[in-house]
Amino acid sequence: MTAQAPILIIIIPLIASFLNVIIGLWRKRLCYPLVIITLGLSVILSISILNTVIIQGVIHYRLGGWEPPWGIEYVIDHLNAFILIIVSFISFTIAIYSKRNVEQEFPEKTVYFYTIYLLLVTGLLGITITGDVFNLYVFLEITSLAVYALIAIGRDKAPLASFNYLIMGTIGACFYLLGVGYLYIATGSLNMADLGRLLPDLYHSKAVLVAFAFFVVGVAIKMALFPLHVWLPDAYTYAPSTVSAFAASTMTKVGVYVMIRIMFTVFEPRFSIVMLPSTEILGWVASGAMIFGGILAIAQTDVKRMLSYILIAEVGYIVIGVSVANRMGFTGALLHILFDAFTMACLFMAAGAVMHKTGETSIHGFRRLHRRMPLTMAAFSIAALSAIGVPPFAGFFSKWYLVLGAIDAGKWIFAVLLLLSSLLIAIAFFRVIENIYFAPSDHAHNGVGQEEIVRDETPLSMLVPILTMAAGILILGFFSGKIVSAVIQFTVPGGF
Amino acid sequence: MIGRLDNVVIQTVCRLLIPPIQLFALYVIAHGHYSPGGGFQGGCILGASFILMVIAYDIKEAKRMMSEKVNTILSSLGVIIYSGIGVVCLILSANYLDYGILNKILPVTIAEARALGIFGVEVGVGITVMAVMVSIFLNLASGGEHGETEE
Amino acid sequence: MEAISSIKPLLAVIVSLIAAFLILITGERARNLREFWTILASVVKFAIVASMVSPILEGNVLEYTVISILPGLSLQFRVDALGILFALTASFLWIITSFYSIGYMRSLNEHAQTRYFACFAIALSATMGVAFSANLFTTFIFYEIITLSTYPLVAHKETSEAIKGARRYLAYLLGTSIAFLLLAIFLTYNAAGTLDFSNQGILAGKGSNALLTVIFILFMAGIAKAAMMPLHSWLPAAMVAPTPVSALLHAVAVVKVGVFTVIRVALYIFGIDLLSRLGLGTALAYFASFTIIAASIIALRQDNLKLRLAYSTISQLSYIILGVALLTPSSMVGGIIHITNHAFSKITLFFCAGSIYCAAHKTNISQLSGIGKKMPWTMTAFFIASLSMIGVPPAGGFISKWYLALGSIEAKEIPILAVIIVSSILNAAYFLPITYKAFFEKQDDAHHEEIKEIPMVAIPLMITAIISMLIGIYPDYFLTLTKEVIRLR
Amino acid sequence: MEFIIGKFNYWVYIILMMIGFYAMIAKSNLVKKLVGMNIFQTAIILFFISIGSKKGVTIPIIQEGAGDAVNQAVNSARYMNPLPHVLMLTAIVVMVSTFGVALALIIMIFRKYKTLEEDEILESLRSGEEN
Amino acid sequence: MRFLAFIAVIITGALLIYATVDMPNWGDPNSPANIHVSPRYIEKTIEETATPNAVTSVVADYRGYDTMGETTVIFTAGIVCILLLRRHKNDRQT
Repeated sequence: MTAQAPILIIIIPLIASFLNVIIGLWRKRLCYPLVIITLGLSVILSISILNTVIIQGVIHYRLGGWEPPWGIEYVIDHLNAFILIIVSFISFTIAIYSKRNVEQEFPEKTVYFYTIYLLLVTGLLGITITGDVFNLYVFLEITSLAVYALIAIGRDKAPLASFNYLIMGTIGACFYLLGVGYLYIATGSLNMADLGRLLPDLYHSKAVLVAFAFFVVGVAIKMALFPLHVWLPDAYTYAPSTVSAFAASTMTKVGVYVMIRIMFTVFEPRFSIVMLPSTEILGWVASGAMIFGGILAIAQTDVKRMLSYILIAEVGYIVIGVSVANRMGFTGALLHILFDAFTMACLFMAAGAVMHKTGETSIHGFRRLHRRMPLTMAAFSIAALSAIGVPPFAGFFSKWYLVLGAIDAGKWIFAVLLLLSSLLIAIAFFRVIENIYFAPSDHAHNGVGQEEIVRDETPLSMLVPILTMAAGILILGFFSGKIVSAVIQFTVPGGF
Repeated sequence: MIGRLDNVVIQTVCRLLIPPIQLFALYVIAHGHYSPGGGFQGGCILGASFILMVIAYDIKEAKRMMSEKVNTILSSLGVIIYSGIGVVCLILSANYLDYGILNKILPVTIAEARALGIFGVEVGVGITVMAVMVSIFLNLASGGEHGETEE
Repeated sequence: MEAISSIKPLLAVIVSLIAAFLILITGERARNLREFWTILASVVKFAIVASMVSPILEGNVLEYTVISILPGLSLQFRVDALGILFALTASFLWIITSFYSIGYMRSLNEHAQTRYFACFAIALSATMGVAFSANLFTTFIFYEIITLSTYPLVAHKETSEAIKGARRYLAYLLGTSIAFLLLAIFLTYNAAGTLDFSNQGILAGKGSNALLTVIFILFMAGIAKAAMMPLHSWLPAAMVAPTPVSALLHAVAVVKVGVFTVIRVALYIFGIDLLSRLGLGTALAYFASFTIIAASIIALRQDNLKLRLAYSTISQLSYIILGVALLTPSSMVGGIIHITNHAFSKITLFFCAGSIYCAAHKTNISQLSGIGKKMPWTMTAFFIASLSMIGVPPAGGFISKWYLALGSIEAKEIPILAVIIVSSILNAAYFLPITYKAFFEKQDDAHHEEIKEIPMVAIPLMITAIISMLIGIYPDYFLTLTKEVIRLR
Repeated sequence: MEFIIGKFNYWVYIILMMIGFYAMIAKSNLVKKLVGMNIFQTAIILFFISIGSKKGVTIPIIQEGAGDAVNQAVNSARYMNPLPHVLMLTAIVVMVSTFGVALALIIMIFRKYKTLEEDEILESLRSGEEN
Repeated sequence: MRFLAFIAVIITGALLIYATVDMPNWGDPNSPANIHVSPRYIEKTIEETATPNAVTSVVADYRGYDTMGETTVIFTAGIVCILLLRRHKNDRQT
């Protein structure tokens, strides 16, 4: 069982999505349980995989029994296993959440929605787990197609936003494919480990250089790194709540993962850091993202849109952590991938819950919601504080690592910018929180006034995932030390 | 969008053409081992034959022969065949998609088992490609109007 | 001095968190049960804290490591004399304040009382956390928790000016702590490689003078809770909060946490020798004395009673900083014991303001003519407390001012001595007229509405007033604790 | 000169790709964007295929011992490199699928705004916001 | 916008042309792409998979997993088109 776990975690959701269509034609009601069971299984599998990796070290799995580089190979080290757990757990939680949202927004499309959702999860897992650059491209395309569709069935402007995303995303994927081609023409191999062996002799070849450039740009588009983020705000604003929650919390993170893979596994840190100033450039771009995202977040009046800009800033944080290229910073980046996944999922899910109840997500629409849905709003506030980076919530601890990393690298300016953008995000969020808790109610204010607002909490199937995320944010931060010593310290690439 | 055009010539020609086209498609799928061809190519040709019929007659006609439901089932059936073969290999305690192991249940050598596995896979691919080509074409051509609203 | 491992500090922090949780789930339905949780938690907390005094007096410290968050950086508690002094004051006053605020909130039948009591409990546990924290990291975490948990209390009234006040409160406290304090902590960590408090200070010789000076300035700017000018204006803004909040949090807990952190940074991060070598102590002393005088002068011009008290708080806080900044033993004794003195007398004054508001709904000093006859107990307590503020023997304030004066002479800073005297005169100038007005002026307007003191509100303030007097008469208990702090140096 | 001639396959694909790329990001008509996308991807496919070619060889279908003499040495220099073809088979399929999805999106957009000119759509959106 | 696009195109093109300098000529039988991995496919295809058509054997066996992925892509596309375009009675009336 554990020997086959690496493939099972992919094909179980995959086959489930195929069966889902047929079952859906027969009994529509069975789709939801099927999805839940499948994703629950993948969570268990991912945990067992991480366990195996911690105990036995790196897992190699040969698909079709062909030895690399001729066949495709799965290589799972601590990094993949870490990301796998994040993706599978978040997808599981959001699948539970999705029920009421789907019933409300597009009841007649349930079957196909869940099929595509499973395919999306499969794609992300496949990207994360594979050890072959072209195989990664294939799963990247599965993911992209699925998410284009899921975004397009959203609210008013969604199809246009999705189309723009499709254009940008295709450019990104094609750039990635070009990068694969250039590496192939230079080395004749497609296997990441094999490439890692062959490339060092060719570091001065111009083809390899350009390949690297195309890889980074393509992936940067996929993970919405400023200034290539233009597709993101519209897409995540108009997408259905479930989709924006899932995409925001996992897709950008997986993009970062791919970038790390390319920069430090396919290429060596020696190449990405020393021979090219790539990390330097990335650092400045990312700090631009932090500031820009923070400022634009303040300018927004719609909460989901504001969250999208904050997501852009958060991607900036992670990339900063990678770009300072030392142990502290990298650790901070990975911790932030985990914590930010939780935070963003919680925020978007809470916003979706408000959408579900009130039908709008404008900041004004959040007025005095703490009486209507206290628990949801509490979760929202916790996640917001974590995103700002206030102790004792999770975000603080990862930012602590990030700033220390920037300082260790002697990049004081990055440290200062990190704190500055935290302030910007704080302003953005407290505009909302103030509305939630203290906005003067419209009617006479005499302590009795608000009692008229009946308590009308989010339905349980939505509330439980939100609270799970909030609890995770509350607790995980204190265990960051353990997480680092158990997993993350092994993911730091050599030469840091 | 595509209205009914009663043109006897076209319809007769299509009636004559479609069977050989489909036969050729099957040949392309089956003979992929020894000549250029395989699942995708054959599937595309097979799908094209149906599309030709839609053009010659109209969508109602096509749906009588190949309803939306059948289409969907076929498209997932093909992929299930593909991944199913992989799962069979898993059950026979080999790695995923390691067709060589099929010689445990088939009276052939490992190499031939692989050839058979390839064939089965190609068939699956062909089915999916054909079904999806048709369904995409129908959906695009009719703007989704024709799809029977499922209960 | 040896370190005893004990879980008591953690319990002292946790107990009111549990109380907050219970309060939240009890809610409006069973108000008495909810209030009972508050009282219970406060008593238990005080008991725990009191039980930790005796080992401290024997010269030990209690230590407890909760969890190691980063390598070499852990959530850790260490109880020493300074911390226990502060914790003792705060936790004892919480008991009294709980009774007081129950009476206050009910007599005004305020809204959202559940949120109020829950946030109160959280703020108190965070105060304990700061008092007991063993390193700057822990301090920072609880420092921020206090800011967040008091934000709802400041915005409690939910009127537009309450929201404005809360916004300013948050902007000052959160903004400065993230922008300056956190940066300073990072710089310290980078320079010293650790954040643990040590009696000798950890930064000595760990960086160029310029760097250390920058760090010190960042710290002083970052700890806005100490309300040193020019970062003081959040405190008057926070006066929109209900009076018990102003009383316990903005006269004792929050602001004292700021001062406490300043002391920690000055004595345990930098250390006396380093400060005197860099001449930062004197600079801080003069800065503080400027705040003392300026705040007092502003206080003279306030007609709103609570605002006047707020500005007096600002100036009194700077006494404590002044005492520590002079870096001489007796001045430090004066400063540290002033934490307790000021706590008791200032909370009394705020209680009086609240009691007047409850009974007569009056907020301005100009309206107070002749109220002394209607509320004798309240105004007597007010008088006693203001005596202690001014520093008239035998009231407690005298002790601290005496030691401060001694310290300033030891430090050969005669201007500081002058500052102390002048400010005492100013204190008299803005406190005594109130009492005079209350007792000896006829109430001008004709209509005499029925004003009677609410016992639930009046009794606590009598108690605090008496205690603030007692400290002056029998100062030994606190003096020994304070001397313990000094002895360890 | 040999540089130009010997690498003309790259020149062709670069020119094609630039045309497509420009159309993708500069054209305001959505369908033109798609056409550009197709040219773009086709250029990449051309590039890959041209990698695999060798001068004067045949397609990778082995003639030696089909059937009878299996273990007869095969000289790989006589056949084309099959791998790029395989990759492009995949890429073509991906391209077709993307194209189908894009067309579906375009139909949705057309249903909504009754036009496919980006600026007109934005115009209608703006006017929609005003009233 | 158009100007920006033009700049982007020029930069990309320049990068690509810059890269071609180090690339093998067209049809060079000794380019790494032709000698590292692929020969094994040609030489071993018959004895390992009994399939003379190397492309087929690579597509469906050596790299069969890619092919499954791409079949999934097609399947996805089909489902997506249904999901996006299918109209139903309720929203036909609107």
